[in-house]
Formats: sequence, structure tokens, C-alpha cells
Amino acid sequence: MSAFRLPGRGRIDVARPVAFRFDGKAMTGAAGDTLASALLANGVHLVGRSFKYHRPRGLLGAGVEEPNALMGVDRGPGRHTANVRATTIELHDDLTVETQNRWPSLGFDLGAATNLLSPLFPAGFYNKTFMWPRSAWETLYEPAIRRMAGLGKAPHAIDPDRYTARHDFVDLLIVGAGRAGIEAALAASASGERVMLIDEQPELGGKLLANPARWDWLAGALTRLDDAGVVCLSRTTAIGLYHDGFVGAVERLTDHLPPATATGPRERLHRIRAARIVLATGAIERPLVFADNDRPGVMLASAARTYLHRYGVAVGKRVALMVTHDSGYQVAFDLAEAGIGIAAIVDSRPDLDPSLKARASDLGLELIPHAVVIGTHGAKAVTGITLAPLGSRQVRKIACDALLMAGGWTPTVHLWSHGKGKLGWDEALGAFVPEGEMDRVTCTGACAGAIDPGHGVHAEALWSPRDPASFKAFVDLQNDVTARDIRLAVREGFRSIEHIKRYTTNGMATDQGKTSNLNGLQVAAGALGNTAPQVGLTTFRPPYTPTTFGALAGSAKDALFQPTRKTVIDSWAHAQGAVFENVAQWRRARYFPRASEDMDAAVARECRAVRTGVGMFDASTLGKIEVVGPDAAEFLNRMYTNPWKALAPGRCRYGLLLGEDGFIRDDGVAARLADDRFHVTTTTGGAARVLGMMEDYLQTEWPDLDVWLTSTTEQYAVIALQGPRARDVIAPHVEGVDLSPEALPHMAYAEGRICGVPMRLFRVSFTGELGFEVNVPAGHGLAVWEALWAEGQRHGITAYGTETMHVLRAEKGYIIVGQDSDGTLTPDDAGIGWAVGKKKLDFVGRRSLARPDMLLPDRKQLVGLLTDDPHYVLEEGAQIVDVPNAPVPVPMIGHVTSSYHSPTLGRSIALAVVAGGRARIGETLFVPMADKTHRVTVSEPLFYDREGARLDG
Amino acid sequence: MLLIHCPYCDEPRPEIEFGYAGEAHIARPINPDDLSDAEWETYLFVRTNARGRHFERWRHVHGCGRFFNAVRDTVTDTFERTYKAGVARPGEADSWTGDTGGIV
Amino acid sequence: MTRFSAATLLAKAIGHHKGWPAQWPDAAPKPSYDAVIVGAGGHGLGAAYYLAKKHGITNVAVIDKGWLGGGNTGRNTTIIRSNYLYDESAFLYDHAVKLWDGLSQELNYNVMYSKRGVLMLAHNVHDVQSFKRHIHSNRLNGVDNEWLTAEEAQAYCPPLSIDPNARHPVLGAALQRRGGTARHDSVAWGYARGAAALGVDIIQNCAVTGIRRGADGAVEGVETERGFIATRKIGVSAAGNSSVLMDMAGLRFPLESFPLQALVSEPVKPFFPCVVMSNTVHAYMSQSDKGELVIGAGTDAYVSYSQRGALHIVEHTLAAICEIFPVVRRMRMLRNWGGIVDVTPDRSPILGKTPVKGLYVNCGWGTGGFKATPGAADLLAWTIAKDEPHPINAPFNLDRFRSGRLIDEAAAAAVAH
Amino acid sequence: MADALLADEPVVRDGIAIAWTPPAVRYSLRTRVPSGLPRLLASARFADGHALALGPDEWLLILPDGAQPPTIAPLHALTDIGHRNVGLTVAGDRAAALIQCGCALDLSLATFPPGKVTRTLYDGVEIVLWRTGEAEFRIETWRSFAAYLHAALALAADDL
Ligand SMILES: Cc1cc2nc3c(=O)[nH]c(=O)nc-3n(C[C@H](O)[C@H](O)[C@H](O)COP(=O)(O)OP(=O)(O)OC[C@H]3O[C@@H](n4cnc5c(N)ncnc54)[C@H](O)[C@@H]3O)c2cc1C
Ligand SMILES: NC(=O)c1ccc[n+]([C@@H]2O[C@H](COP(=O)([O-])OP(=O)(O)OC[C@H]3O[C@@H](n4cnc5c(N)ncnc54)[C@H](O)[C@@H]3O)[C@@H](O)[C@H]2O)c1
Ligand SMILES: Cc1cc2nc3c(=O)[nH]c(=O)nc-3n(C[C@H](O)[C@H](O)[C@H](O)COP(=O)(O)O)c2cc1C
Ligand SMILES: [Zn+2]
Repeated sequence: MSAFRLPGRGRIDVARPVAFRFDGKAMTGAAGDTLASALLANGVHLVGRSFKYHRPRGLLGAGVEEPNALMGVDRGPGRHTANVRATTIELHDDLTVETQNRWPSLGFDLGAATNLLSPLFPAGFYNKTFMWPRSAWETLYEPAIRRMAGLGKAPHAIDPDRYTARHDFVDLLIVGAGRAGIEAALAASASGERVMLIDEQPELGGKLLANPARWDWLAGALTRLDDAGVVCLSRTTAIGLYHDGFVGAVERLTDHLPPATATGPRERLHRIRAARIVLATGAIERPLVFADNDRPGVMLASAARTYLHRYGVAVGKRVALMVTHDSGYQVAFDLAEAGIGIAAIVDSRPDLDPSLKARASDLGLELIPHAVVIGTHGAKAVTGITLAPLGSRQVRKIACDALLMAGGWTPTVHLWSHGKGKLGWDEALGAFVPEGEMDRVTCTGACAGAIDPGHGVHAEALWSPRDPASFKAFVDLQNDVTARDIRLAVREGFRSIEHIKRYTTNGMATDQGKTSNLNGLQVAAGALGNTAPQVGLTTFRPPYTPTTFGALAGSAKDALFQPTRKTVIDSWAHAQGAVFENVAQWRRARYFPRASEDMDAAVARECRAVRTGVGMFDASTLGKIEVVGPDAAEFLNRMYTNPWKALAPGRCRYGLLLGEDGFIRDDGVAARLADDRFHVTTTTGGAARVLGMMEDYLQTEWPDLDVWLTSTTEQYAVIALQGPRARDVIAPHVEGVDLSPEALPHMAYAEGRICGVPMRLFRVSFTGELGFEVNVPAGHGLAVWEALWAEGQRHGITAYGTETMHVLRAEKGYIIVGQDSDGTLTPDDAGIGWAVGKKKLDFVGRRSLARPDMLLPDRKQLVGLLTDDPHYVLEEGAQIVDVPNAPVPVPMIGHVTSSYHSPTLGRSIALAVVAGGRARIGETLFVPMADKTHRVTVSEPLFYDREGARLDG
Repeated sequence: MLLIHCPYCDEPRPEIEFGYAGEAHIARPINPDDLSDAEWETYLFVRTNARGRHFERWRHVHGCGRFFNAVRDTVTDTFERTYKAGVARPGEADSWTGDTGGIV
Repeated sequence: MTRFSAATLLAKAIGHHKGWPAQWPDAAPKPSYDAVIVGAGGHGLGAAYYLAKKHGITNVAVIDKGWLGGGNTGRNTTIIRSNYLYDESAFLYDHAVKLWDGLSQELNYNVMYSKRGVLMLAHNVHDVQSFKRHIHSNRLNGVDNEWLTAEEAQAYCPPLSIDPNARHPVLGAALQRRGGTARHDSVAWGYARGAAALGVDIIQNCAVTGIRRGADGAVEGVETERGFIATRKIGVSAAGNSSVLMDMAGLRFPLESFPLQALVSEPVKPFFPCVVMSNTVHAYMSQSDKGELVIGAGTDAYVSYSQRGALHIVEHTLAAICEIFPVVRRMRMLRNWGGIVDVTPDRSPILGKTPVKGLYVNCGWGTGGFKATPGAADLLAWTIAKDEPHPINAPFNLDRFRSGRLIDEAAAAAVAH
Repeated sequence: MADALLADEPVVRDGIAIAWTPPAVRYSLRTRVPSGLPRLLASARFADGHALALGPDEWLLILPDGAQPPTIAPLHALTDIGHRNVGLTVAGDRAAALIQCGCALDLSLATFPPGKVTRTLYDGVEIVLWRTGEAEFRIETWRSFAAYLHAALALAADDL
């Protein structure tokens, strides 16, 4: 057993040694140790280098407040975690850690040179320099600053671990399982309510774990809670308190296990909704601010007590204490009783509690009242301290190997503050405590300021006979913020504590100021000549301690990142080698390459097939809404620009939907199935939006209408058959519908059966050819598709994808909402003014069309473009100008919205929006690209079969 | 995550089930043509955006599907009450006695 | 004013840095000013600076209800870019980017403008079309913006995943090399120091509670927590609280204020070289010069002035970030906060005169006004000084909501920030 | 049905069994005259199957495969959604705990007793959640979300 391990003490199991590696060196601790306690047991105090000055640092605390001992933990490929506090790492076999922010080694760190230059790096130095020469910022200064940045190793491999989540609902959530939290749980446990008690530590008990006299009580209490069905979660940190009793908490499931034995998810996010919340989060001890208070071996007194009682470790052999608060004495007494040498107890107060004095003298401890430590000695560990009576220059040196600080207690009010709870200044504590009320939430125990171990004084930095500007007295150890940095900030006019924080970075490190905020505030108050409550605190924000991204992202990754919606024909398309594209949440077949075809070749073939024979297209993703009720036609009449009332059952109509601002939102074909029933289609991406918009108007503007809306997008698989031979393909399989052009003309609708299953048949065309859209119940979709595919073989049927669909419709000048229109186009702009019912007095968006800007002649209008070079395909998004080679900024009058090579025409075609475009038809315009300007002729946005003769096949 | 009392379901439900739908009690004009451009602009775009007591619409979109109204303090984010669509706009917090359709 | 340079830093170091004067004095309100700016964010402080510097109007007060820079200026993710689609927007934001370049030298205050490039990821055909449209428009407007293939994007930003089997694979990206970041706080401080040196009074912790108007309707001054201050020109630059201020003048505006959250990770060694944004997966990220990852996404859904938001928004944001950059899954969130963004119906700002004589407004920057800070400040100063908008901000008037001449970048491309 | 996703083997874990439901006839029934229909959030037997109240004027009817459309009171709308929805059963002692992984409703027996039904979300996917017994739920979702939902539930069951 090592020299610092105290036999018979602690909650560790010395019989179970645990081997671990620290900076490559093999060491041994005991089961139940943290990395911190194991290092101390091995006599290691030097555990890291500070952020800015690379100063050697040791352990300050024993819990999550630890600012210095940040480790990189390596659990195998992809499992490196940076900045983990040694005080929270549970020792296990094969634990591998390394220290950070040092090179080449912890003992010899070249970065420490910055410490020598530190006079040049006061707070805010970077605002004042690195400005000249101007170009050097990018080439020299910023790269250099960035090289110095950061603490832990940057990530480079993908974390193979899983993360999971769940929702919890409780009547009472208690955060913190110290005495206060456990008592609150006990009090509630008989009520039959659902009670949950969570604590971040591996064991429940809080401070009680450092108090062997209470261990029996603790064990009994935990048994009673268990018997009463209280849900007790350890290793579970409440990261934030949100609205209406919502608490986020993260449970660490595997990090305490040897990597080889860890299975299952690494962490679990608990989304807890609680009717009532008790915050029993305890209090954190405050360090003291004096020269070189950052030397390894300078620690919090309470941490030494925790190491002693919980881990059976002595933090030193000859320990000095600097106290301003009574609670430090208990630590000294406990250490002394454990046989650890006490060098002295230095107390800044002149008048000490007689009982403490008596106890100290009983134990033979030297007590030096009304004095302060003014410096520490040693290189990488403290070897002694200098102290001086207050106001005197008569310094004295004392040798020691650890210095404990007892500066009073700061209630852990983070979660209370997340909930916007008010804080009041408690003069006796020298800290802020929860004040006033909060819905659902109360505080108890040390968190509420109920801290009993005596009293103390709280000051800014300890007095020193030296010029305080001449030495470093650290406030924020992790960010290397000194008292003089804070005073400098105040001197430079940063008077708000929020400014001081941001100028000095006090409290902004990974510990978020758990040990530094209050001291920083005190120093600032001193410099400002204000009281601490006048200066106030900075804002507490979640998370309470740093929280793994993965735990918050949860299972939402890869295939589960978001649903990929697939149609029932997707598996067929996949088997045919389709290339897919994402459209909204759907994946759609884009084209079906054969052999070595590229997209252009496949699309050309698919286009020709449709124009000359027949093509087959999966249109299932189109949104569908069934609009039902006696007022269905009236409702559509109000929503859409078109007139609907006169549409006869069995007929279809193209519908155009505007926003109330007059701009195109969506379009689609709707069929009237019966007097009181319409089958309305929407764009693939617009389905949910359109239904939501319709519901909004129906429920809140026209609740008197008897109409109901149901999404039927997924009720039907939609198979489009397009081309002169489309009828031939379906005819053998259709029952109950006369497919002749007379009985079922363009824009007609019929119901019947196909392949033996019910069918809704639309005679519509988005290609300009004879076309049918066959809607069948989705479960039959694949079978019907396959039957028609088989039938189609005799007609040379070809499956086509969205890309071919785009080309075919562009040849016909049909717009795609969201591509050719972009949320700034009116129906007239898009050349579909014909779809607006001229006699209608109102519909959604109509009034906006009369606004001044909507009537201007230079609005952008949809036109066609034909390039001079028929082989050149314009780039979609390319801009259009009327004056070539104008200087920058070049006035632009429009842009290309759709552009393809048209296999039918054997040349390129494009759709575009152009200012005053319709009046420019026949004009030459220019499309300037980076390398070349292309000449184009403006045309009608219709390139093929102007008369529409092909619609009938 | 807010907890919102749906006046139709008559129980509190998590925020993620709801869609926020903007300021409440802005009725669509019966005859939009009668409005001047400025009045139409007001209807379309101008909002109270109150700091404090705010009348707003929500839809229980992933629940019962209904739009309803709420009074919420936008500084604290706490709901004073929610009420069914069509119920008149409540007055001051303490003087209002209308149909709550479920008080939060 | 002490000039800042390496030499003065060295000189003061010898005196233990005791010789530094206040960067700006904490002013008490005078009874009257030639102009009063409400809101000491980057925009308001900058406007005061340019009023004094360019227009010779130095009897100016900037009044803030809290500490200067504590609004959105102090809580944003600091993305700077100008590759906007419409001419109006491109000119507005590029005016700002041109001013960012050289701002440190102009202010003698290092605002750490870092041209590390902004990469905007395209994940589907629609994104590609939309980004190309931006790139072509930007080129003709003299704004740099270029197309990268997925492989080029990954070469520019190595942590980026371009796995073709991802749920939203990266098909390419638009890169603006002049885009980047600046140190948010330093921007406010630099302008404050610059303005104060020119005689501007910076009055903090003094909420404006009313706007007084005379019989002719013109402004006469502002009521504040510290008394009435007379002035004939009021520039309101109060970001999330714009509606509240406009209400004081009897005006209702087309604005809604939403919570917008951001977060930072623990600091790690530099590995993330630029800014990356994805609108489809919906998140954006950069790494600050201190080493923390700075991350943001969309707003919470409802009107709020609480400067907080919900955890599920953060969950979505981080799921998105881990999807695009899977190597960061084990990184840890250090701090998460919220701001209040005021949003107009077309997501473009309102910068100009109001129907009230002597009242000027700069608002509606929504989730993306930090990048505009020097430009907006310069144009607000111009508008106040000349009582008419500069040609660059003229289109960003209030009338557009009546006439319908909206500047809707979002509708054109679903692009934020 | 020829859907690949419906062919998946049931997921069985300690205290959990997840299985697809057999084909059924389903209608969305809308009416302002809800006589004989359950109140919002409740379910009741209806014809040969069940009526599930999803909104104040909205019921999901789940009837055995092959059932004819029911005849109902005047002024109503009946829309066939039999193929839009896909059903899953989640049964076992830990069924509620499993669904609680992705569902933000309190599924304790006191607040979500057998017979209760509502539309809600599971991991962002809209579902109808119907408690058919103390340890048994039926979940309905739209067809194209079913594969995702199934995978999410299966993964959550592994990690429970
Ligand atoms: C989380 C977040 C991320 C963002 N990310 C980006 C980004 O990456 N890139 C980008 O370009 N933009 C971003 N933005 C937007 C950007 O922050 C703002 O548009 C910009 O900072 C606004 O600057 P401002 O000076 O107008 O406002 P602010 O800095 O908010 O200043 C307004 C000031 O007005 C004061 N005020 C309000 N009411 C009163 C009153 N009654 N009396 C006196 N004073 C008052 C406030 O206290 C405040 O200080 C983001 C915003 C947020 C919240
Ligand atoms: N002896 C001393 O020096 C000393 C000092 C302070 C308090 N006390 C006494 O101890 C008792 C205090 O007990 P207590 O229960 O208030 O505090 P405690 O410190 O014993 O317990 C608080 C617990 O909450 C945990 N915790 C804090 N924040 C958390 C979060 N966000 N998520 C999960 N866990 C979190 C802590 O790890 C700790 O286990 C009082 O009786 C007090 O007088 C003694
Ligand atoms: C770009 C940027 C970087 C930040 N980096 C840090 C950081 O490293 N540490 C930290 O504690 N806070 C950081 N913050 C957050 C601030 O501490 C603070 O949360 C934010 O300014 C909002 O203020 P509030 O939380 O006081 O309301 C950063 C903020 C921004 C805008
Ligand atoms: Zn509801």
C-alpha cells in the first residue's frame, strides 16, 4: 500500500487493486477510488497544466467543481473523451488517461514559457494588439492564437457508442442525494407518490459519504427508500431545469466499467416531467485568493476531508490550512485524528470560536489567528507557505506538503437559476441563496443556504503586504484569471459583472466558475467600491456539468436520424437499379439507368419511351387530401384560386393555392368524386403544409362549413402511365370503366377495379401525352405495378423517374412549385393567371394580388429560353441580363428556373422568370457565366405540341 | 419543453405535440376588397408581439388536431389559460369569467 | 484615448498594467442630445460612432437598459457572410462585409474578424439549384461565392462527413471565402470605445420607458428610468425589443420576437477550420479562437422575451451536428443560452424612417444581423443624419409590407443566417 | 399484403413483444353528431371492431378485415384509410416503459388507463397510441413511417 493510503479508512476496497495508466505510467489504486484519489494515494499532485500560462496544477477539489485535473480518457478507437475531471473518473481496470495542454510532457512543458511572458497577456490583450501589419492577422497572429487554443485533444474518429433516452413522469423529483435530498425523499416515500431521487455521483449520500459517523444512517435510509419504491438513480446529473417542471438529466451507464465489459448504451437522457421538484444540490466550498494559490498541493479543505474519509487517502503528510470559515477546523481535526501532521491553521479572523480553539489545543495544533497566507513555495508541488499577520510585513515561512483552503460555502443554485428563480444575498454565508417562490420548485439543505458548520468571513483576495498588481492570485484556475485581471477590467471601464466575466473570461471555462464566480464577484466588488449584492452574479445556464453531444442527439443518427419515407414501389425500383433522390422526407426514383448509362442517357431513353410508346412512373408521394362534406365545393372555392362549384362529379381540375400574401404556395389536380367529396392532390413536399393551412381556415375562419379533411396520401399508391400506348397497358386489367376518349376524356375521373382491386382513375397528364394516374389502395400498389409492368412489356414500357418527369413537363411548360416558383411569384407571374377565377369575389390571397407592387409591369414572369447553341444546357439558377458585359454590379433581370436537354426536340430548353418577360418574347437576352456569356431567345414557355393534340394519344 | 393544456383534450400535453400559430383574435376580414392597402397590410403582417400578456393560437396538431387560443406571459413563458377557438377574448386576468374551456 | 498596440501593451506591462484608462466612461444622462440611440448593441453603438465620425454629430447618447453588448450582439454565433440572393440584400450585407475588413484598424480595436470561409451544404437537388442561383447572382453582384463538390467541401472542412449513404448526403456546397466570424463582444466594445472617444455618451442600465412626441407628432425626447432626455432624433436599435419601443411611439410593427438558442462545447484543440451551415439538416457550427465549438440552429416556435428555450431544440440541433460531423458525437456541451430575435414577415430587416418624424428604426434582423453590424450601423447613422435613407437601405423600408415589394430571401431559398 | 416491412419477424425481448397487426379495415369517421361514439381520448366497441376518438369530431374506426363500411348518423364523413395506416402491437410487462422511451406522454395506469387512445408522437413520428390492456398497446402510424418506427422501437427495446 502506498505511503498516502490510510489503512482501515474510506469506502474503497483495498483488497481489490485496480491497475490503470496515467500518462503512460502503470499505477495501482483500489476499487472504489476515483482517478483523483488513486493519484493522491500514489503521491501524485501534479495533474495538469493551466490553459493560458501552462502553470503546473494539482487537484483542487474532489467533485465536479474541480478546475485543474482535466484528463483525456481513452477507451479505445473513437472513444477518446477530452477534459474529464479526474475527480469524477471512477477507477476501473484498463483505465487509460493522459494529461492535457502540455508538450512534450506534464513535467516539462515548453508552453510554460508563456508564463514568463504573462505580463504581456493580461485580460483582453488580444483586443489591443495583433492589428499591424494588417495582413499579419490572417497569416501570423490568428493561426498562432488558434494553435494555443483549446484544452483537450480534438476529436478525429467516430464514437462507436450508443446513446438512449426516455421520458420519466414523477410526482416528486429530488435532485441531489445528500442528507437533504434523502430526507426529502424519506418524507415523501410514504405518500404513495412517484418519487425519483437522482444524484450525479456513483453513490448516493452527498457529503454524508465523507462522514463515517453517518454511514449507518445512510445505509438504512437508502434501504427504506428502496423498500418504498423510490426510484434512486446514481451517476445521473440534472443538467438543466426548464419550463413547467421539466428537467433534463443524463445517466452515465458504462464509463465506470472496464471497456471490455461495457455493453449497452453509454448514456441515457432522462426527460423528466415532475409535478414538484426539490433541489437538494448542496454547496461547494470556496477557495481563497492569494499569491500563487494555484500550486499543486493547494486544495479545498472539504476535498481533503472527502479524500480522507471516503477514499482513505491523506492529501499530505504535513498539512497547513488557510481558513476564513469555521468549517475548515473540522477538516483539521479529522486529519489530525487520522494521524496526519498539521503544520498550522492560519485564520484571517482575530476572534475565534473558543470551542474550536480548545479543540485545536487539545489536539496540539498550532493556530495562527488574524494572519493570512501570502505566498506558496515549491516547483511542481507546494513545499511551504509564507504567511503574515494581517497588516504586517513580518512574514513567516512554514514548511508543508499541502495547503487546504476553507473560504466558506457557495450553495449550488444552478438549477434554481435555470428556472429564473430569484437569488438573495446571504450576508452570513457570503453567498447568494434562493429567494422567493417558483412554481413547482423548492430548495432544501445546503442548496437553500441551510449550512450549519459555523460561520466565517468572506473577503475578496486575501490581504497581502505586496503590491497586488505584482503577483498572480488566481480566481479562475481553469481560465487562468487572476485578481489583478479583474481589477484591470474594472479599471478599463468594465463595471458590470457580465462585462468583467467576458473581458477576463472568469467563470467561462469547463467548470463554469463553480469555485470562481463568487470570488470573482468579491474581487470585482472591491475594485468597484460596491457591495457584492450590488454587483450581482452572472447568469447560470444549462448544463450543470458538460454533457455529451451524443446523449442529447440520442438514437437520432444514420437511418434513425429522420424517417426515410418510401413508397410501396420503392423496393421494385431498388431492385431495378434506380438512382434515388431525396424530396422532402421521401426518397424517389430519379432515373433507371441501364448498363453503363449515365443520367443524361437514361433520361433521354426514358423521355423517348413516353413520347413514342409508354412510360410508367411512381407518383405515390403526391400529397392527397380527401375533402368531404356538403360544403366541400364551397370550401375549395374559398381556398383555391379556381372556381369549383360547377365542377361535375367525374371531372378533374388543376388547382392553384396561394398564401394570403398572394404568392403561389402549392398546386395539384383535384377530382370531384361526388357532390360532397373531392380527392385533392398536392405537391410531395407541400402535403402536410397544405393540409395544415386548410385546417386552419376551416377551423378558425369558417367553422360553419360542414367539411372534413383527411390525409389520404398514403392510402393510395399512384401509378402514372403516360404515352400514346398508355391505354393499351391498362385496358386489359381495368374493369368497370369505359376507357374510350369519349367516355373518359382528358381531365376526367372514374372509379372501377384494376387487377381485381378498387381503383380511382384520373385521366391526367403531366407530360403532354395521353396519361392515366391509377390510384389503388397502397397495400396492392406493388402487385398492380408489377402486373402493369408485365403487361407493358408487349408495348415496350419503360419505367421513368423524377428527372424524366421534369424534362417532359418542362417541354410542356408546366411549372413545378418550389422550382419555377419560389414563394415570390403570383399566378400571373407564373403564367397561370387562367387558373384564377375571374368572377370570384374572394379566395385566399386574392386581396393581395391588388397591392401596388403586384400590378407593376416589370414583375418577373415565366417565359421559355432557347439558347443560340442548341447543345448548350443552361445551368439552373443562372442569371439573365439584357445588356451583355455590363460592369459589376451587373443588373439582373431574371434567372433560369428549369433547364434540360430535350430529347424530343433534340436541343436544350429552359424555363426562366424574367422581368416583364412576356413582353420580351422574341428578344435576345444573355446569360453570363463565369467563362462565357450565352445568347438566348425568349420564347413562350411551351416547347412541344402547342395545340395539345397529343393528350388524346 | 412547455406543458400546454389542450382545452379540447382537457389535459396538459407536451409542447412538441403542438404547433404555434401566431397571434390570436385576428379575424380574416369578411370582405377583403373593402380594405385599404394599409388595412390589409395590418391584417396580414402587423402583430402586437406583446412583451407580457399575449393572446396567441396553438394547434394540437399531433393530438386532437384542434386550433385553440391561449393567454401566455411572454416574459415568463407561463400560460394564464387556454380556451377553445371561438370563445371571446378574455379580459384582464382576474376579471374574466367566460368559458375557460380548461384553465391551465 | 490610449492607442492600443503591442508597444503600449509592453509599456503598460512594465507598470503592472495599472496605467490603462477606462475604454469608455460610464456617462450620466445630459438633459438633451442632438440624437439618441436606443440600444447599445453593435448596431446602436456603431451608429453612434459613425454619426460622430462621418457626420460630425457628436452630441449623441446611446442608452441601454442593461450593459452594453448584452443583447444579441453578446449572444450570437458570429457568422459573417454576404452571399445573399437579391440585389438589395447582397448590397446590404456586402456593404457590411467590406466594412468588417479593416474594422479592427479603423477602431484600433481587434475585433478578430476571421475570414475563414462559410460553407453552406447542399443535400438535395433543390439545394443545389438554389445555391447555384445564389452563386450566379453573387458573381454578377461582385460578391464572392463559389461551388464546391462534396469532395472539395470535405477537403476544405475535413471533419465533414460526405458519406453518400447518409440520410442527407452532401451533394456539394457553396463557399464564401470572405465569410467567417468576428469576436462578438469585441465588436460592441470596440465601437463603444470608438464612439466614446468622439464624444458620444454611453448610458447603461437605463431603460427607455417612453417616447415623447410633440403636438406636431414629431419626437421630443425619450423618457428613461433616469429621467427625460430631450432630442429631435431617436434611432431605435433594440433588436428583440423593437416592438416594445415602437409601441412607445404609438406604432405597431410587422414583427414577432422569438427565442433563438445557441450553445458552445468544451474547448478542444483546433480542428474545425471554417464555418459550416446546413439548412436541410438544420444546424451550423464553427470553432472559436478559444477552442470551443459554437453551434446554433433554428428558433423555438413561439413569441417569447424570456431569453431561454427548450431542451428538445438543443437535442435536434446536436443530432443534426452529429449527423454532419459524426466525429463530434463524444464532445460535450458546455453552455447553452438564448436570445430574442425580432423577425419580419419577409425575414429581411427594416432600416429607415418611420411614420413618426424624427424616429428612425433598425430592426427585424432576426437570426442574422450580427454579420450586418458595421453596415447597419453606418446606414442607420446616414439615415439619421440626412433624414433620408441611403440607397442601400432604401428598399428596406416599412412601406414594402403595404406595397408587397417584399425582400424574401427565405422564400427564395429557405436560407437563414 | 406484399409489403416487405410487414414481413419482419416479431421483436421479442425480456418483457416486450412487438408485432405487426393483421390487415384491418379502417375509416376516418368525422361527424358533429357523436351519438353512440366514445368521447375524446376514449375508445369503445363499434360494429365488429372499435371506434377510437382522436378529435372532438374525429374517430378512427378499426374493423376486421373484410368488414363493410358502417352506416352512421347523418351529416358525417367517412374516408377509407385502411391502407394508409399500419398497426403494431407492443405487449409485455415492459411495454409501457418501452414506449416511454420515445413518447412524451405519461403512460402510467393512472393517467393512461386501458381503453385510452390519442394521437401523439414517438421519436418525432406521428402515431395513434391506444392502450388495449394494462400491458398491451396498439400503435397505428402511416405506412411510410412504419419501418422507422419499428426500427426505433426495436433499438429502444435493446437499450431499455
Ligand atoms: C443565438 C443567436 C445566434 C445568432 N447568430 C447569428 C449569426 O451567426 N450571424 C448573424 O449575423 N447574426 C446572428 N444572430 C443575430 C444577431 O445577433 C443580431 O441580429 C444582432 O446582434 C443584432 O444586433 P443589435 O445591435 O441590433 O441588437 P442587440 O445587440 O440585441 O442590441 C439591442 C440592445 O437594445 C437594448 N434595449 C432593448 N430595449 C431597450 C429599452 N427599452 N431601453 C434601452 N435599451 C433597450 C438591449 O438591452 C440591447 O442591448 C444571432 C442571434 C442569436 C440570439
Ligand atoms: N461539513 C461541512 O463542511 C458541510 C458543508 C456543507 C454542508 N454541510 C451539511 O451537509 C448537509 C448538506 O447536505 P445537502 O444534501 O444539502 O448537500 P450535499 O452536498 O450533501 O448533497 C448534494 C448532492 O447533490 C449532488 N448534485 C448537485 N448538483 C447536482 C445535479 N445537477 N444533478 C445531480 N446531482 C447533483 C451532489 O453531487 C451531492 O451529492 C447539510 O446538513 C449541511 O449542513 C456540511
Ligand atoms: C461566440 C460565443 C462564444 C462563447 N464561448 C463561451 C465559452 O467559452 N464559455 C462560456 O462559458 N460561455 C461562452 N459563451 C456564452 C456566454 O457565456 C453567454 O452565455 C452568452 O453571452 C449569453 O449570455 P447569458 O448566458 O449571460 O444570458 C459564448 C458566447 C458566444 C456568443
Ligand atoms: Zn387536444
